[in-house]
Amino acid sequence: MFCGKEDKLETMELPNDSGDLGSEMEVDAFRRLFPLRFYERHLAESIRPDARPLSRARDTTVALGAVASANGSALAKIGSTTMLAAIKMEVMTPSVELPDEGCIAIEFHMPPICSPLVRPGRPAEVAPVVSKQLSDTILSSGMINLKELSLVSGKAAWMAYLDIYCLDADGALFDAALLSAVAAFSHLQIPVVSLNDDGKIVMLSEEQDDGNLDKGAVNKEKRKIALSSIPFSLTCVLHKNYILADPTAEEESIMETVVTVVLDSSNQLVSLYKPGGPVLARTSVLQDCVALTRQRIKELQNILDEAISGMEVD
Amino acid sequence: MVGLSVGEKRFIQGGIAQDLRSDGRKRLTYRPIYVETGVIPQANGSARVKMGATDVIACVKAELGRPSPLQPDKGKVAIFVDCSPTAEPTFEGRGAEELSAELSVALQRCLLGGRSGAGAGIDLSSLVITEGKVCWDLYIDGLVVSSDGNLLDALGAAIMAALSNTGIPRVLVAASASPDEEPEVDISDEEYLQFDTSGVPVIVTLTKVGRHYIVDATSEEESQMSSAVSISINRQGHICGLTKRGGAGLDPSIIVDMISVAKHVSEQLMNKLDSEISAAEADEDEL
Amino acid sequence: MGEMVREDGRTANQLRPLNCSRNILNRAHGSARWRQGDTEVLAAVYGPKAGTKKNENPEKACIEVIWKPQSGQIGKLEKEYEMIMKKTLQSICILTVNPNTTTSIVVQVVHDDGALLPCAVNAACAALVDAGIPMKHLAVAICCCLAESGYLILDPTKLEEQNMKSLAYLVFPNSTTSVCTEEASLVDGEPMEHGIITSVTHGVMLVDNYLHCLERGRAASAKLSDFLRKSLKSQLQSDS
Amino acid sequence: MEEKLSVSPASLVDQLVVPGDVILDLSSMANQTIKLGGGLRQDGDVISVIKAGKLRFSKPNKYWVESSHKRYVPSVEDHVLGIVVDCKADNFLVDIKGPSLAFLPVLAFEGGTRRNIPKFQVGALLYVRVVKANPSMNPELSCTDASGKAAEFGLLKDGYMFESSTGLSRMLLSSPTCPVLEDLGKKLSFEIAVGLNGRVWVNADSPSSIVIVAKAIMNSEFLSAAQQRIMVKKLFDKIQSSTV
Amino acid sequence: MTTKHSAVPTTYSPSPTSRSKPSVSKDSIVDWVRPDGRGYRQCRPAFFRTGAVNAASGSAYAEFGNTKVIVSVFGPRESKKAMMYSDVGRLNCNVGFTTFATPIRGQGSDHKEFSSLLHKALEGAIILETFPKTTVDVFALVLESGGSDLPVIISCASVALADAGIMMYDLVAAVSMSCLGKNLVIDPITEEESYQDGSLMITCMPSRYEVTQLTVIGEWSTPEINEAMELCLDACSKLAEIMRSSLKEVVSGSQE
Repeated sequence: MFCGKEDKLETMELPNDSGDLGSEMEVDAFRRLFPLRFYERHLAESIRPDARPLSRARDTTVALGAVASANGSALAKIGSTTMLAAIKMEVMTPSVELPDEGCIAIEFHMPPICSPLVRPGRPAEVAPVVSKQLSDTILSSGMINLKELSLVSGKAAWMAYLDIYCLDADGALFDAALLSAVAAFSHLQIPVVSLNDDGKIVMLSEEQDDGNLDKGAVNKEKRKIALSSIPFSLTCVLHKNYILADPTAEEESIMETVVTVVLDSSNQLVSLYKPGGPVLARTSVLQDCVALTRQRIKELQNILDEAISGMEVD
Repeated sequence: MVGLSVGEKRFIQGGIAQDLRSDGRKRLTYRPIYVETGVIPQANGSARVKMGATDVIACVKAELGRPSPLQPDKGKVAIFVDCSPTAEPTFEGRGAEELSAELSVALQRCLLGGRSGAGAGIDLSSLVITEGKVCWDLYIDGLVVSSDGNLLDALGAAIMAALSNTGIPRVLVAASASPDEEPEVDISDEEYLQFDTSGVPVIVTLTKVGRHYIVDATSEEESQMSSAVSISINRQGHICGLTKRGGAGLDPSIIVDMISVAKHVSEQLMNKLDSEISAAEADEDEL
Repeated sequence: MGEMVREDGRTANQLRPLNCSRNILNRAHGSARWRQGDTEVLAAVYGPKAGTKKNENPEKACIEVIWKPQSGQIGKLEKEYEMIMKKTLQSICILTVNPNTTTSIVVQVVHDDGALLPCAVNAACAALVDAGIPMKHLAVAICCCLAESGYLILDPTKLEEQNMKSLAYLVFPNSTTSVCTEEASLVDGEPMEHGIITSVTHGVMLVDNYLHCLERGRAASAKLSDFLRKSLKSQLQSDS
Repeated sequence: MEEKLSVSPASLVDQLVVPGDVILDLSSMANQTIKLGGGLRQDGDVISVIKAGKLRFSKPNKYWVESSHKRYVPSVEDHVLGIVVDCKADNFLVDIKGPSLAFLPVLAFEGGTRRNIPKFQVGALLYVRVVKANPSMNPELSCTDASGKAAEFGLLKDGYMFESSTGLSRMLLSSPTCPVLEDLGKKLSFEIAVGLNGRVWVNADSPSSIVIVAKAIMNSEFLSAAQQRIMVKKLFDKIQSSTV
Repeated sequence: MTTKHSAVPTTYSPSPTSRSKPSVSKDSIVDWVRPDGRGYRQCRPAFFRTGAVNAASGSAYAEFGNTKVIVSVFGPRESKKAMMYSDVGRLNCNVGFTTFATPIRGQGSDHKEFSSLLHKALEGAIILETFPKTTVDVFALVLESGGSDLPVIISCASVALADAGIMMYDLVAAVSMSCLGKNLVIDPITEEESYQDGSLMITCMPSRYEVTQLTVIGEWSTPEINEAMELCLDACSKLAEIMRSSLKEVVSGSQE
């Protein structure tokens, strides 16, 4: 499931593998020594070193159900940026103030495998920041009605642990993480449980006879959670008057001004995030970013829909 | 770390090849073993074992605990090893952490058996007092006081001696009214049960230097090893655990050969330890 | 949109009373206290010190922000604030003057009564001026809050922040004095100070609402820049 | 608020400027040479401010921003007070309150050769001249003047050193002599060395004189000329009354 | 709109209502039935793919049934500053688990010793002399733990090392075996591992026919050990074929 044949082909087409080594070496040296000038030459031609037009996002794929040990999971890839999101459902006692609501705990991890900059024991600086942005976005978008996660009012409710692992970091981490998170929720199946005599919630295995069900089955059957107004995002990099959609890690490090726009399905703004950067964003630039995001969320919605329908066919 | 000159290295390797080691031993001869029991009066059992300049102490403490829900009919044993800076200046601070962890894991493997508890050198089911409710938790602590090679075997021997020195208080369980209640226990101050050590294996480490293997290697000899295999063997001649150290690969047939050699050596070591332990116990009783 | 009466009697566009004092800490190389109503932040600048941290570009100066909350330990929120502050301050400082050095900015929250992040940005900016760190321009930060009805207020208190539907923290460059003619200093038809350095939003809003926030934020940022310039002037005059 | 007055450079001189302010538009100037001092930079066609302070102008064509800081940015030909923090084979490492330690080559003394390398303890206070100051390199110092003479540079023995701001140092070095030094000099005899990096060293015959001078200088930082005179007078009155 | 950050309440994962623990002991006559229907001597289908992580110098993804592992290799790169000079290269290994790898959330942190075991298994195969003064980092992440985790990590790591172009004497293939009563089952899954009486893991260099690591837990008679070793070595050489072909696939693919 982690093997898309197509992206293997992509890596094979890298210019390094082609025959004329001499001239390729020179280009490579130029790219390393003068990265900004290398990019500016491309940008003047309205093209990027990976042959994309400025406003095009990289190939994006979503695979649902990547991990069997979770209640819902998804693998999202944007270019080579790869995110694995999985949801585990546990039971908690709801708070006194909100007895009819469940809870969602979101954590974003950058394990040492994902980037040469992360070392074991020293967590990446951006991980808690992306974590916070993700939980702000998902919770404030109203995608999930927390009341749906209630089991027994005041007694038991679901705690959904959403953990997102970055498996390969190559720019636009937030976009890929959000996409994988949303996909994991759309794959989530809430297990069938019942309340036992000790007041604890227990799992009902499928083959068990129905006699037990009257002991207060809380969930009659495995069910999906309803998602309303799904948020999707697009990150752009600004350089001079250029707007580059869906930057790679190299682009993010060379041109430091990053704008992330999150819109929901009804085109409402969930977040507009521009943390500093050398380029001052004018209103018209932000409007352009929003317009690019509008196009992008249509693509993302289609990709997600296809993944879901593919799952149902299986 | 032992820093040796090329000449010294060749001397050691050459000696081993000719079955005459630098301290006059043959390849499969142990250094003199000295056992002392009851060295720590506060503990339920303790022992000190010296093999040449290697000096280790093992100590057993028993506390009442609750069996794990997965194995209600078994007690729990925890083994930890600490390397004192007295043995080696580099053990100061966090220096010995890695070695301590490695020795702890190796001992756990050799003595505690599989996850189901089967094949454990220490009989875990004898530690249960009331199934699923009360059991003994044994805490076995090893301390390396002085280090001159073959630490694992010495620790294994010390643990065996400490266990045979261990008396576990007799526990009386009051018959409780309902099965749900916590049973009341009464720990006897006078009556002790001798811990059964018949199943405890000995650990034999065969260190491969050049094309030969030796037992009870000193630090100098260990610095020349290509790999070492530690095998724990019980009185039935069954293997209770095996770990390999050193990165170099070994031919499987050599491993098979090593196992059979280790088995042979283990019988002698077992007898030697038995007599040393009983002598030590006798000494202790006299005092 | 009807006029909404704010608890403290302010109009929607009215900021709370501002107060800024500099050079208040003896040991720090630069320091400032910034107050907006009851929200108060203390910023101290240390450096530039030699060397940069690992993973930072040694050909540039490194800016480090350490956020100290009023009480308790720092969590994800504080980490996020640190990152936003760091990137914001990086973009206003000239990093090529002192390459391979680190400048640390310690932000101590004294009291949080809403618009904390903007207040911290303002304090840090004043402290950087005090320390004499070379800067391209100054920055002024403002918080805009949106009610369900689309009604917009500036510089909210904590209570207002909690009751509103969404909010935007915006950082703009200060308005500068220039010898150039007005047209010449325009960047693509807009004055430089209309560009956005930093934007952080919380809660769902219409895109138009956001644009509205930008407009109001800009108007307020001009007031803030005037205040900043005046406060720098008054303190400089007492200096010499 | 919004209006942006087109102001002439002259009107900005001696006024407060803040980073981002544009003081000169090169495109509107006909081939004129200008000299830029601290706190200014060329940004394309304009000269803009990078530090807050007062814009100063000296004829015919020199502009700089005057400000006071606790840290020092090394600049060539500045005279500074440095503290030796380490002695290496070729250099003394000297702290001059800059972003990085400065190098004082062991041969940068009058008639310096390999044979007569001076010996300084760590912690020794030196009066030195900055000879090299490039970003991304440690600044270089010298204990000689431009002609290779020791002049007044070198080790400062005895006395008392205190830290101040760069603004105070500049005031003390300004000419005509600032009132505080002038008035102190009339009553007491003392030696003083002022480093542009915000360090001041004072020495006199009696410790009490040193304390008086140091105290008076530290107090003077935020005072006007008249205030300084009053402050010095009060200080002496107080001492007189207490000794009588 | 401001999210309330109350302390995270304590949670538990709902346990199945009934737990039927099969009791297998040495004396039981009943044979173990493998939950996934395999034969005792049958390994799970193994799948390797190199280049799973672009940001790394070399990487591999391995999938054995439900056991899913990614290994990234970084370097050879500068050793940590505190390290002393060394005329041979250093190998640094780290194994992590995702929080959802195990049936109960966050249990993967129990396997702290995996990092050093991975190191031991690999060090004998890598030609450390080829990268003096520098360090090669081998980082593994277990995405899903489905049993025989360590052998899968080791095999996957050696494919990742080959992908990174690190010089090795041979690939390292690893296979483990569980002893359940009197039955020996190869390549056990989590459920089998939790009931096992003993286990044996071999890591070997199949072309050189050398064992780099061998660990045995539990009580074994000599014939049992010999049989288990034989079976594991046999499985290792078959596994190495699959590993080799996954590497060949990439090379031949790029030549097209």
